[in-house]
Order: sequence, then structure tokens, then C-alpha cells
Amino acid sequence: MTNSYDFDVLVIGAGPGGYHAAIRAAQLGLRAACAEREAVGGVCLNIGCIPTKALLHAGEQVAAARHASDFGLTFGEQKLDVAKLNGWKDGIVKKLTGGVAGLFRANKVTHLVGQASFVDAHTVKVGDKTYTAANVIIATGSEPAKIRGLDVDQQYIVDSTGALNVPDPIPARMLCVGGGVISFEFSHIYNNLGSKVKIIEFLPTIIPGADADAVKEFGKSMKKQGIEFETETKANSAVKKDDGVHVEIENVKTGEKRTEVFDRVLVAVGRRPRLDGLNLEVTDVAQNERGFIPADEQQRTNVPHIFAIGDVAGNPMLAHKAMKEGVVAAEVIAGKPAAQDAVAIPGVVYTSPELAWVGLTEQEARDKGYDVRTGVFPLSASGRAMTLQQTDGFVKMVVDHDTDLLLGVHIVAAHGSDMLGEASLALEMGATATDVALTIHAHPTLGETVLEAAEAVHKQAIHIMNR
Amino acid sequence: MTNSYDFDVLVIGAGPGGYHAAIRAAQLGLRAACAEREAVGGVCLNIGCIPTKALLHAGEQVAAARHASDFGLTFGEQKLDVAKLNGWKDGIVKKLTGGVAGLFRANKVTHLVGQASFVDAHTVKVGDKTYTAANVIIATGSEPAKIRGLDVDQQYIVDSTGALNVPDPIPARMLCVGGGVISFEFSHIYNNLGSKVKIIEFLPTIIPGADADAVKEFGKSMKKQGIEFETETKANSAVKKDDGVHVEIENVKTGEKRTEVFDRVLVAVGRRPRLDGLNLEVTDVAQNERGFIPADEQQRTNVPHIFAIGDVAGNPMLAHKAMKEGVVAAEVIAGKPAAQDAVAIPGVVYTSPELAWVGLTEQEARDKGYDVRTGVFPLSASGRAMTLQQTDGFVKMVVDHDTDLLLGVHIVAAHGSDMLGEASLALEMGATATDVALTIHAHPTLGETVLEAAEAVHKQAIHIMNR
Amino acid sequence: TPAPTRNAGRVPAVPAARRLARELGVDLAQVRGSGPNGRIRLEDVSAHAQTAPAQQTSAAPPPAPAP
Ligand SMILES: Cc1cc2nc3c(=O)[nH]c(=O)nc-3n(C[C@H](O)[C@H](O)[C@H](O)COP(=O)(O)OP(=O)(O)OC[C@H]3O[C@@H](n4cnc5c(N)ncnc54)[C@H](O)[C@@H]3O)c2cc1C
Ligand SMILES: Cc1cc2nc3c(=O)[nH]c(=O)nc-3n(C[C@H](O)[C@H](O)[C@H](O)COP(=O)(O)OP(=O)(O)OC[C@H]3O[C@@H](n4cnc5c(N)ncnc54)[C@H](O)[C@@H]3O)c2cc1C
Repeated sequence: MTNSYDFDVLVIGAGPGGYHAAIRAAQLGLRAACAEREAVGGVCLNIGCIPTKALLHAGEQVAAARHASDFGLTFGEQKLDVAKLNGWKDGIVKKLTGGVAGLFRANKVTHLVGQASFVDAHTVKVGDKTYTAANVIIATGSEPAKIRGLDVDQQYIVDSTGALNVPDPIPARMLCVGGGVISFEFSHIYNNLGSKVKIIEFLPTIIPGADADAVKEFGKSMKKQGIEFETETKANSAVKKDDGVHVEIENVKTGEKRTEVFDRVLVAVGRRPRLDGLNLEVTDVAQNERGFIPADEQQRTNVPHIFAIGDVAGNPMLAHKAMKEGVVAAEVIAGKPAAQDAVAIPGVVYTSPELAWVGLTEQEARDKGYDVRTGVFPLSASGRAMTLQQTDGFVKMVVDHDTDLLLGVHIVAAHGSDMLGEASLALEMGATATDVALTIHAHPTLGETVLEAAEAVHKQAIHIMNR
Repeated sequence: MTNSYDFDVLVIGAGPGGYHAAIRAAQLGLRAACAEREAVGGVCLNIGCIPTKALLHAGEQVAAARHASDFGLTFGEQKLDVAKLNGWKDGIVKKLTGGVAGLFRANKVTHLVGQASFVDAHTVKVGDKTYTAANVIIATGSEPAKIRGLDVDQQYIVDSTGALNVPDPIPARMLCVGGGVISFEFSHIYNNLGSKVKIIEFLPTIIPGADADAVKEFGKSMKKQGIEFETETKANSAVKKDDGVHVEIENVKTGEKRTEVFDRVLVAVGRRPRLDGLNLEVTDVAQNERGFIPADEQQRTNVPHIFAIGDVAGNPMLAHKAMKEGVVAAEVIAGKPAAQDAVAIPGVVYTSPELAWVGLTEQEARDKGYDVRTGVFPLSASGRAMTLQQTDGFVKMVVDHDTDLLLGVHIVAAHGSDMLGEASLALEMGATATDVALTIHAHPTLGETVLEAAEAVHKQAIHIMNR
Repeated sequence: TPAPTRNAGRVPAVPAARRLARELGVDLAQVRGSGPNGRIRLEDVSAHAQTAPAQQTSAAPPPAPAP
């Protein structure tokens, strides 16, 4: 690496993509810097993955206490100190973001504080200092998309960031606009904390991108728990009045409109790339029609020494995709043979049960021309699930009949995200359903449902009748 | 298969080994029978794996309610209805054993009720009827070993079966004799339910067979939770008196003796093959010096048409090993190319955190001559673990430096048994640490600690400093 | 000559390949694995089974001359 630049690599944004890139670059001996204008850790650690999971856990504990009476454990009056809940969640965030800052120091990553903007393709201004870099990695992430008529005030009409601040008292009636992952996670939290929650989704299906059967199984459990949802429905406007937020809701098929009143409205209708203040125009870096910055398998943009990773590089906008791309970009810059060549990127809705999947849905596999076989095994037939009081859900495997190759795994289950490790490794290793079926899975574990789903592909599951 | 026999295969014992064998045999078109003298489901479903997991869950919910105050959730007085707890646990057992009986019917497995004993190598008497079979599978399991001076009365001095019946009130002082899996599971249950628990183990280490570092990490967490244990210590005698059970405890190194008083003593010092009433002598089937019936990779004993599977065939005495062997025996009888050729059989202690492992320990790998590298990643550096309030433990990988081949994975973690699926598949697939490290693991999941441990092998973990 | 296998060593082969090898009567030790570390995959076993019998045939005694 030439020494005429201040840094071998300058990363813009310290979200999961950016901090992985910077740390891996430093591990490989590069002089690395990472610029951040807000908080180290990005959306994920500060206002995304982590605080939602903290609140989800808290909500699940409230629900678990209710179900404890099934086995004879009862409690006197239950009290939730909302301020303490928010503080606990913030404490976890602080610990993790502090950890990343510490890792920067320990790895000798130069942490640049402030807004970064390009001066030219090799020069970046951060705050009021200017730095040159042989390579630049753009990792500026994404921000919530806005929707006309629903103006976020972060008090009555909130986006995901506002919804992280649990109000006291818990809102009695809540509407979530958008039927994606974020909406379901918040619905689950607030439903467990005592809100009556309704979700509306414009499209004909919730959780777009997930397997249709899995979504159905998932939706069944959500409904059972009290979360209502309507598809092909949209919100036209939301107005705060004395008795709550009046929302005009429209059935997009019939055109029928009605007004409902809620105490709080969450708007979660997608995310868009964040490029404000970056001054990207002074470079030749190309964006696509939606504003994202396309990158190749090495995470290079059309300008060879400028890389794009994470949310700003496009879908799926997930932290683990950002992390992988960050590591790949750093390794490529260090001259390593890295590529973002993942067979599949997993997705998870961290509710209870979780919806967790990786690889092709049954429909996607059919569309690609595979002769598809599936194997399904219900959690209700799992001894472990019974002992955990968590029998909702199933594991569904999508397999190519000709080669027995595993194409996709779709899990609706408690701890589903923990079982995803096996599914992801299986896809990356090119495993067949037989490989999974022949692997001994410890008893009694939820993971046995993965084994049984693989057996079911061949009509040889033991604990169900194979049709 | 010749029709001159009543059955193509007659399985003796309907534990996990036996019922898997019978069902798979029927699935493959064989005329299968399964004889059982007690309850379908064997030790595992009735008095083993399942009821312990039910009680473990209940105990963990008691503990979770205590920790809920960390995030602001508090409860009034907590009450445990012990009769309801036992009933709930028994209900799960009943549901599962009923399920197996139903699977027998649906698969057309002939269920023979009664004690089975050989009349000759092809003839078995069950109750007072006699049947002939082309092949016989011995799946009679195991029973608790006894120890001199500690006479089990199932009230004050209990074995694992007695300990499943939770007494009211919960015993204040409890001693567990034996430092293996069963002892730790019951200690964890009773400790959470309010007992003061002590474990004594004759050998220099608890959980023999597990990785030494993992055992240390596990023991640290158990101690922190209030479970005491002493190694190189034995119980010479236990006598029930008015104020409790007086136990003479001896330090086997110093020979020092003392007497301690407990309200309940659990004896869990290993298991021995169960062959009473089987009349094995009329066959030529060989046993080893400890009474087990050795079998080859096809689960055949020295008599080619008689198979032995599960606990009666020897260590490790685990349900999933019995299941695998049952399936293998059935497939072999059906003429399929099956073998018990597992690279590794996982083991789990279902406490919280769980101790879950598969493959070689570091020491075993060194003893086999590998140039061993290890990678360790602590749960305390996992964001998901923090949100789950479960940061005890680590993941340790044992890898062959020459080939990067994964040799063993040792997990101390909440949900450790769920993460084991990936580890087991990795070993069976011949995966390298690099394969695991390059596989995208969803964020934020506990499974990321497996990824990071694999990265740590190469000194490239992101969230810790790599020494 | 192939590197000596470690005393502890095993030929890494995926479970489905191990089963296919038994079915076809193929000795895994004779199979060249195409995966990393010589890991034997399903296709390696089928490929071996297709070529190996041919080798055996050539080693077998020549057929009796036609009358
Ligand atoms: C509520 C919610 C929950 C989520 N849960 C999950 C989940 O469970 N799992 C999952 O995989 N994903 C989840 N996501 C998505 C995940 O947060 C993102 O995919 C991830 O954060 C993307 O990482 P990134 O590094 O690309 O960008 P970001 O995390 O967005 O980080 C970009 C950083 O760049 C900084 N920045 C931007 N422009 C500049 C500039 N010009 N100068 C200096 N700094 C700049 C920003 O301040 C920010 O810190 C969730 C998102 C939300 C909103
Ligand atoms: C407290 C406890 C907890 C455990 N937890 C776990 C765990 O979490 N995970 C795990 O993997 N393992 C666990 N085990 C071990 C597990 O239960 C055994 O490995 C498993 O049950 C062995 O299965 P099997 O089919 O070989 O025999 P068994 O389950 O012992 O079944 C044998 C059956 O044969 C019947 N039988 C015997 N002789 C005759 C005869 N002559 N005629 C007719 N019927 C006969 C018996 O009545 C019995 O039902 C646990 C064991 C105990 C005691």
C-alpha cells in the first residue's frame, strides 16, 4: 500500500458494516480509519437490532410469567417499571457501542468523529479536517422511508426509533403501518406489554420474501397471541386529536375507507439509502434508480478504489449482510481472495415463535425450475418444545428432488434463529437432505425438528406419519 | 424376508432405540413387532430425558422471574403448586408416550405387551405368548447403578426416578452423589426451586468426558448460581434419622471423613445394562466384561440375526445414540446400506447455561496426535446474550492446524443445545473452521458466537482481541 | 504417493457420500475427494464407482477366446 495517503482505507460510517471493515482491515495490517457522525455501532447497535431484541426479551418474559401457571407457578401482582426497562435496554446499547469503540482503540483503528464528505475520490473531509485514503469504503447505511400523510412526531406517530422509547403508560391501542419484520417485532413487544395491536400491510402478504407456508404458520401464531393484521390495506392519513390518533384506513382492493383511532401509530414501511451530506457527486460513483450504490462481489463500486457495503449497497438490508460485506471489502483491499459469494443470507423475525429462514422459498425454487420436494415437521411433535411450552410452528425444508440438494430452510419456532446456524452451514456446504438426516441431533433438542424435516423429505420422519 | 417367521423383526424394548427401530422397520415394509414390559417410550420419555427437561424449564422460569427485576419487571409473592408441577410434567410424558403408541398403530407395528424372554435365538416369549422372528433387536436399555451404603428408598434417598417426583415442601438441603450429567441437571432444578444443593464426585473432574476448559467454565457458572461441588469425594453411607439423612462423606485424597445432614440425597453414579428376565443365555449372544452387548457398525451382535442397540449396547448411554442405532439396525435388516458411522455423538447438560459438545476435546485431539489450534469466544461479548440476560459461557473450537479440519466444538451457553446442530453437521460434513467462518450467521443470534470462535482459531474474531 | 493419513485421521466424507459408498461397495479410502482437504462428496463416489469397475475389469483375466 502506498504511503502517500493518510490511510490505506477510510471507512465512512461505523455501523456493523463499517466497523467490521475497519477492524478486519486493521487486523490485516492496514492503516484504517472509520468516520462516524452519530454513534459508533450505527443503526443496528443503537436503534435497530439490539434494542429491539432487548425489548422483545422483556415482553417475552411478561408472557412467560403468564404461562407459568400451567405448571403451577403463580405470582402476585405484576409491575413493570417502564423507566427501568428503557434504562436497561439503553445500558445494553451503551455497553456494546462502548465495546466497539474499545475494539477500535485496541486494533488501532483511527476513529474520526464527525460528518464525512467527499472532497474528491481520494479525499474525505471529516468535521473540519481533511484526510486522504488509498481506498474508501462507503458504509453510511439507511434510514426509515417516509410516507405521505403520516408525519412522524416521535410521540404519537413514531418510526422505529421512536417506538424504541417505551411510553408510560403502555399505549392501549396501537397501529403498525407496514407488515414487515420491524412491524412484527414491535407488535410483538407491545402486544406482550399490554397493547392491543393491529398491523396493516399494503401488499397481499406479510413478511414479503419469506416462504408462503411459513408466513401462514407464523401469522397463525401471531393471531393466536392477539396481534391482528390486515393485508391489502393502507393508511392514508393520521391526525392527532384529543382522543387519539385518527387514521384513515383504506382497503386497497375495494377502495373502502374507514377511520380508526389509536393511541400510537408506528410507521415502518421500508428504508432508503442514507447519503445526505456525503457529497458523493464529486466522485464518479454510480447509484441505481432507488439511490443505492451497487457493488460487485468484491464490494467495489464502479470506481475501483471506492467500495460500498451494507444497507447503502442495497437489499437485503440486514446487519449480518453488512458485516460480511465489510469483512470482504477489507480483505479485498488487503489483497486477499475474498468475495461476497454467500449461497444465502438468512432472515429472522425475532418474535416468539421466531420466523427464521435461509435460502430459496418453495415458490422461488419452483420458479427456478427445480423439481421441488418439501419436508415439514411440526414443533407440536417435539418433546423439547413441549417442555419449553413452545409448540407453535414447524420446520420446512425445500429440496431439489433430482440431487437431494438443500435449497432452503424455513423455520417457525422458538429459538428458530439458533437453529438457523445449521441450516446456513448446510446451504453453504452444499449439503443434501440426506446429509442432515444422517447427522445425529442431540435429544431432546429443538434441532431434532430440523433432522425430522429432512427425514420427512424422504417420507421417513419418525414422529409423524409421512403422507 | 421369509414368511415362515411370525415377524421379520421383533424388537425387545420400546425405549427410543426400540421404537425408532420398529417404526423404521415398518416404514421399510417389514413385519415388525415391539415388546415392552413397562411403558412405551422407555427410560427417556418416562423417567429420563423428557421429565427432567420439563422440570428444568420450570426451575429456569423461577430463576428468570427473579432476574426480571433487572429490566423493571417485578412480581408480588411467588407461589409454586408442587402437585401441579408434577402433574404438568406427567402430562407431557403421557402425551409423548401416547404419541409413540399411536405411531405404532399408524405404522402397523405390532405392540406386544409384557416381559420378553428368549426361548431360542429365533423365538421370543412375551407374556405368555411365543413368537418367532427372522431378526431380533435387543433394546432393553439400562438402569441406575447401585452403590453400597446408600440404599435407595425413593423418599429420602432417591435415584433419578425418585428425584423426578418433586416433594412438597422442596427439600432445604440436598446432596447429589455423582458429578455427571444427571446430577447436575437435578441440582439445577432443585437449586432453582429453592434447595441448597451440594454435589460430590469421586473422580478428579465433574462431567467426565467433556472438555476440561468447558467443564471449568460450566462449573464457574454453576457455582455462581449457588450449586456447590466437590471432586475426589465420596459418600460412604447414608442413614435416615429424625433430623434428616446423615451422610458420611470422605475426601478420597486425604481419607478425611465427616458427616453432613441433608433432607434428601440423590444417588446418580452411572448406569448398567438391563438384561434381567431376558434369558439371553439361550442364545450365543456375547456380553462384555461390564455386561453390555457389543455390536458392530451394523448393530449386529456376534449372532448375525440378533442386533443390539441403545444403552444395552454400551456407551455413550444417550437417547439420540439409541435412536440412530435403532434406525441403522432396521435399515440393515431391510437390506439397506446403513451404518452407525457417526463422526461424533453430541452430549448435553441441559442446565442454564447448557454444556453442549460434540467431537474431540482438546486433550483427546492432542492425544490422537493432532497439531491442535483452538478458538474461544465468550458469550459476554454477544449482543444477543446480553438481551437474553444470559452472558455466561463460551464457545470453544478444537481444530487441526494442518488441515483446518474441525475436530470438536464445546459450548457453554444458553440455548447451547440448539447451536449444536451446526456443530454436529460441521463435523459430519468434514467442515473446516474456515467453512464455518465464511458462513453468514444471522445477527443478532447466539450462533454468531460459533462463527466468532471459528474466526478466533485464525486470530480474526471481530468482537474480541485475538491473542 | 498420497500423504500418510494421520494415525487419528479420517477421510472427511459427507454422510450421504459415506452411505453411497456402502451401497456401491466402494472403499472410501480409494476415492479421491474433490472438496477442500480431499473431502469426499457424493459426486466423487459416483464418479469413482463409474471408473473403478472398469479398472477392475482390465485387471480381471481376459475372457476365454471365442471358439
Ligand atoms: C428497528 C430495526 C431493527 C432491526 N433489526 C435487525 C436485526 O435484528 N437483524 C438484522 O440483521 N438487521 C436488523 N436491522 C437492520 C440493520 O440495523 C441494518 O441492516 C444495519 O444497521 C446496516 O448496517 P450498515 O453498517 O450498513 O449501516 P448503519 O447501521 O445504518 O450505519 C451507518 C452509519 O453511518 C453513519 N453515517 C452516515 N452517513 C455518514 C456521513 N456522511 N459521515 C459520517 N457518518 C455517517 C451513520 O450515523 C450510521 O452510524 C434493523 C433495523 C431497524 C431499524
Ligand atoms: C434422569 C435421566 C435423564 C436423561 N436425560 C437424557 C437426555 O437429556 N438426553 C439423552 O440423550 N439421554 C438422556 N438419558 C439417557 C436416556 O434415557 C437413555 O440413553 C435412553 O433411554 C436409552 O434408550 P434405550 O432405547 O436404549 O433404552 P431404554 O430407554 O432404557 O428403554 C428400554 C426399554 O426396554 C424395556 N425392557 C427391558 N427389558 C425388557 C424385557 N425383557 N422385556 C420387555 N421389555 C423390556 C424397558 O421397560 C424399557 O422401556 C437420561 C437418563 C436418565 C436416567
